[in-house]
Amino acid sequence: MAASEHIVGRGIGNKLILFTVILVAVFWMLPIAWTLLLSFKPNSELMISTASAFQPPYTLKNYTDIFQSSGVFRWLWNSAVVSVGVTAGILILSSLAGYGFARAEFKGRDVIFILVLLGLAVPEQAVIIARHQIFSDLKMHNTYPAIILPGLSSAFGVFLMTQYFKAIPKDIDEAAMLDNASRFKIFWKVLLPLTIPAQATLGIFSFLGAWNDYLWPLISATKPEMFTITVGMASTQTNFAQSEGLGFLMAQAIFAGLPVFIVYLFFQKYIVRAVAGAAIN
Amino acid sequence: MRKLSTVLLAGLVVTAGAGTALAADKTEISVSRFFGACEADYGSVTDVTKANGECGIITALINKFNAESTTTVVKPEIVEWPGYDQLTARIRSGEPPVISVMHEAVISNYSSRGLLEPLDEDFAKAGIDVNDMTDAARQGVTKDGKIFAMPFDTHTWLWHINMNLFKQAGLVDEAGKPILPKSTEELFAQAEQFKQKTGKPYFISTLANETAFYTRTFDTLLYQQNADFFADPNKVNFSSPEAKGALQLLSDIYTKDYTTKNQDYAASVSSFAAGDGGVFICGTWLVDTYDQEAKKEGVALSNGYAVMPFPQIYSGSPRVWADGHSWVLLKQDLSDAQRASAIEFMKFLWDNNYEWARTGHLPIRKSIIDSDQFKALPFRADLAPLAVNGTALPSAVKLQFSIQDIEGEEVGSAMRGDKPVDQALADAESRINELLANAK
Amino acid sequence: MTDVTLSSARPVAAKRPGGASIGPRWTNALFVAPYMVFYVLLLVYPLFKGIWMSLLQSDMFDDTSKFSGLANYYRLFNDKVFIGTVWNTVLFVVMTVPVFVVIGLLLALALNRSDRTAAALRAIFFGTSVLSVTIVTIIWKMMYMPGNGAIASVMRYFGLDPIAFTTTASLALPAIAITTIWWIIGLPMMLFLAALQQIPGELYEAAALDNASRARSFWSITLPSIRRTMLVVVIYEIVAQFQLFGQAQLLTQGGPNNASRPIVQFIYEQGFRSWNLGYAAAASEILFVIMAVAALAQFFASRKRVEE
Amino acid sequence: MQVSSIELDSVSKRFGSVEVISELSLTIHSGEFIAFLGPSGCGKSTLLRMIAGLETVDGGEIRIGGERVDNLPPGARGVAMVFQHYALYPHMTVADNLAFGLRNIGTPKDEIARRIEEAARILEIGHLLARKPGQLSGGQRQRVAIGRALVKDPKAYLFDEPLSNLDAALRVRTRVELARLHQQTRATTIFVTHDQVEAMTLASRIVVMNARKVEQVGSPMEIYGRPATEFVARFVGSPAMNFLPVQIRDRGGLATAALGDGSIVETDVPLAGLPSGGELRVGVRAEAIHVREDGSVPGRVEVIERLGDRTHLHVRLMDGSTLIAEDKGFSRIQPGDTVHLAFEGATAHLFDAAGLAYHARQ
Repeated sequence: MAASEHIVGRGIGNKLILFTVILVAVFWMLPIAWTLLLSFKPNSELMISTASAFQPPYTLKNYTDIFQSSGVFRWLWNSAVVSVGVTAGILILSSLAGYGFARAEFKGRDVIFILVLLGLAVPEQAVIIARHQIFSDLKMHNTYPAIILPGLSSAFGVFLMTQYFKAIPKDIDEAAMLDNASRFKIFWKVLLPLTIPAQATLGIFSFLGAWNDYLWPLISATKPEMFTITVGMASTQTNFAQSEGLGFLMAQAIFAGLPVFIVYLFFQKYIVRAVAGAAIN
Repeated sequence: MRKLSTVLLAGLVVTAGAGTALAADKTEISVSRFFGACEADYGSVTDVTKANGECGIITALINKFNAESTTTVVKPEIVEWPGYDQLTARIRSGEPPVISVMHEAVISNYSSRGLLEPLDEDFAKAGIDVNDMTDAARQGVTKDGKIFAMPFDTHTWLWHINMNLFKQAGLVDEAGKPILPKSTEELFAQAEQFKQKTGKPYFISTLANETAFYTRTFDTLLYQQNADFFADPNKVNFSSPEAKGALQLLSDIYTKDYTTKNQDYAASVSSFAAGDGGVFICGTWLVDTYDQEAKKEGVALSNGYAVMPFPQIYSGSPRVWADGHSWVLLKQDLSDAQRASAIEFMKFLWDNNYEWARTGHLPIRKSIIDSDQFKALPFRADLAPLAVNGTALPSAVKLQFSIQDIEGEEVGSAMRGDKPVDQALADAESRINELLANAK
Repeated sequence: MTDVTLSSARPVAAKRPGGASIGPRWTNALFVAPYMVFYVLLLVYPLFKGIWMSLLQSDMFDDTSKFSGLANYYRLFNDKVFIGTVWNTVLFVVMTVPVFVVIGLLLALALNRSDRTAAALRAIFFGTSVLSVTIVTIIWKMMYMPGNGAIASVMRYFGLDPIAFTTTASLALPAIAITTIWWIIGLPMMLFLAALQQIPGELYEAAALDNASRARSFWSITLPSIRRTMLVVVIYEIVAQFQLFGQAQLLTQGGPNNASRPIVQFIYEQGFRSWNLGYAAAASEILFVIMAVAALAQFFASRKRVEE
Repeated sequence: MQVSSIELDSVSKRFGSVEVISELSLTIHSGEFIAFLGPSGCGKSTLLRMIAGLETVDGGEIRIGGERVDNLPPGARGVAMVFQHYALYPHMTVADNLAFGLRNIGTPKDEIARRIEEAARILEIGHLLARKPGQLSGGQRQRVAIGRALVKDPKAYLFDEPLSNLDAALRVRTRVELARLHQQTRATTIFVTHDQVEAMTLASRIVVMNARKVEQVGSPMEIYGRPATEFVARFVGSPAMNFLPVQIRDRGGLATAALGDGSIVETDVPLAGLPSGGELRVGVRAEAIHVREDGSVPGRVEVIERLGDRTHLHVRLMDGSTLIAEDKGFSRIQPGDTVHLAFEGATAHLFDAAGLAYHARQ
């Protein structure tokens, strides 16, 4: 893996660097450690001073309170539905379109592909006002489709999958053609299984993107029961919450961050590989 | 683990309970509110007298209503403060909540666009005597001659005082009342004296991350000088000597270190509780919170909390910035049952206005202000005149929240010395007038 | 290899129809059609609708919008606050992108090892990227809070006057930048790591045999080998950081005195706070133009990559 | 067992405005093993792919077993192809790779199993059936690729440079196996290669192509012994044929070629057919140039390549031109030695300026 780690005579330098990075990493974790510490303190003490975080008493009440206040669970669920929906949608649409643009010829294809590429230049924020109007006119806000669908228009996935399909040797499809496979069968049975690494990359990026999306859910999911965790957490961090329920707020933050963090730790290897995959493409 | 599962179970039961209530043929109405979330502490409290603080009392009020009403279930929807961006998005989406809490300052934005239901007839039918409303409240909810909201409180700008430090500074009279300035000179003299004696700043103020302090204080100082900066509702006027004087005053307080600096809301709230300064200029909603704190032993505020209206340091008038929370009925396809339920809930809030006033907010009913029960609450005798003196912007002024934001930003940058006073006033004026010129 | 004849029970040519054939077929368009529906309805149409809206004076709740030509744009270019947001956004990009590149690369260099410690450290630096912006801002509010924040407490402990990050005009944007870097340094680090692992180890061995120092190896082997990734990271980060919104809205609300308000927040506030849809749409189009230029740069850069 | 002839009738192909194959006609007989030989870019693969249906045909007709196929999709043509890089489906097991095509045409399960078993037996890949291509060596993959063709019992086998990815030893072995396989199946086979040895050893007929043209069609020994053009002469045979500019003299109706240094090569090429004007060159293979005491052409040896059974000498003649001559395996000649070369005039050819060959009468 590492290119030069075994070269003789660089041991001390390497150790020094590692030590520095460990130090930086400790600092990197301080904000989370601080949040964690605050989350175990009674709100009333924190209202006087957060310095009390360094002394007992500590309590789990902030966490048990989460189970009683309805919000977070519902928001996590919404986020899960939305993220899975966006991810699945993007994977399906991008795979189909990627195969189409890379392999299935039809008239005007190249022109359409260039138009799609131009779509990469359109940031979500630039169309957000108009999109909100459109979904308002359709009376679709505060539904899962409204939160999910705009994410499916992103050209990034199509671009990525097209590139990936193009990189697969064409003789595989040709072999399949000679094996009397239909277009869809070639896509579905022969090429799609070969794109699993790209699907993983795109899937992880899409999932994290949807999970962390803020602007669109903020204006589309305006009923508390439709909040995603991101919007829900935004709705809790008001001035009042900070002054009177600081510990609870911190517990919520930790709790809300936990699921995706655990998923991350679990899939770390794949995520790293997926990001690397995106880099090499 | 056992505790956890109990709690989980309890949560399930509560949810299931809500489900059965729905099934029992009651009309459900959604009520959107801020004031924070505290189901954890008050989720099952129906005895409002046991609740404290804004969040606790409103949660308990709704619980009580749901427990008592035979026809209606209120589904509270808790939103970010102040939440108007999302409310806007939500109204535009065609699915507004049935009832929403709303500052009186912004009602006209919505009412003028036909987004709110006028309530005069409903109130009359429900037996709500609008003549019992205080003048401030009634003006606050009346737009173009119609009532568009059920007022909930009048909240104004107060001086929360740490009497323990005031005593130490020698700023308490024989009657045990705090000695407050009656002029700008006195203000500086007393602030200096306070600083000398206690080593702490006279003021605690919320100067960071929000603009409310600046706008509210600055408006109050203008009102006290009788400067009518919105004579024309479409144009603000900050180019008066009064405006300049007021802003200079704030700037001087800052440069002379008579206030804590760089504290955001949470920091200033806790800073006062921790005894870091003499006067916390903040709103009515903290009265009860600090009063409770003062009842504890061994804390900075122990037996040493007082609260006073913003003292008159200019000779003009005792008027002070004010706004009010109110409840509006949003225009949508409401069934008769839903509308009836909404009015039933508003009537309930009207009837229980005293409970809300326990937070420190001023009640919106004359009968409550005059009641012995209210007067028996601590400090309320001193605060009652604010129901009269509390002053809002003229209701013809549009986009009041946006205006207050701009005003606060500019006043703040001058107070903190980021901008010269004249420059800030000129910028505020031109930005607000630009906003109003383009407003519908 | 004795009996070779594959005696067929029946002719294989008794085929079912439907084997794919080469050349253009309109049915092939069915593969891209589903995506194109979303693309046209949710990207192209809103884009043009937005451009049209930017030419109107329209209110969120008032249907009497009237055509006003370029009036909104004219107003934008004379709006100090808007110009300020453009400036803030550019400044933010200038603040963050070089840091993303430098720190991302340094971390990647240090962690380009195959042992467990390095893996754990990589997990730490990338791990924060999976948190929502709202959680990140909550965490950092607790760091920055002038009164009770961790940084303030530490400074006070050492007898220093706490720095008010989010409330000092000159520090608000850097505070957001620090938070942003903390949040998503993982991505550039990973991209650089991937690039570093593409460099053949022999190059370093050859360099070591040639008595090249570590620094020398870095300048003459590592840097040239990863310059494409460098370009990708730079352009990606430029595009990404131009879209700053959540951190600013939640940490500083754009303050103090507009010192940290980015373009996207301006659009959001004009639309949903001032209800000024035409004006918000016009600001969106300005953002679009800026981003389109950046994206085109990316396109050409990546094309050059392919040609290389 | 179905074997069919393949007919190409005035077939043309354009890529954009470039005509890569023009009006090519060729008949491949039923059961024949034919090789398309030529350097890369000569159009041989394109031609094969047109037969397979992987490239469109811009003009002319292709018939397989008498049935016109140029409008049929690849799968409907009943041919099987073995690709240069094998093109195995990486995510399927070997068995699934073999079965895929049969399943697509609805072959019954037991029939599929039977054919896979049979092919596995023939190709000795029975133990690999459960593995995936990634777990196979290059030679094993090659066999699987052939097996995939075999199970389909096609009208014709199309091989596109199938040996180019194997190492030298394996290539030779596979070559022999392919030859044996064809001898046993007698299936119509088209084999595309740039390697003249493969073409020579395997094919019953070779189509030599260059620059999108057919240079020559003929049996291996025709191609070797009587190359139609300078290109064929240079491309086929190793080392490449020597070419030396010559002056022609009459020797009883046959051409005698005088080299630059004045020495003489007596060819059997009839003078009659030769062009009157223009330069001519003599073409002689290394094996027809020997080192002999009495050799008439002196030269200096510059490089020696020992091949074991024979030795190639790179010799510079007096006039500065160079050629390759052959000596016995244990040659004592050292670089720098002066040698005398004798030409076998009977196997020499003459080539005109356009590269057209003139051969001895047969």
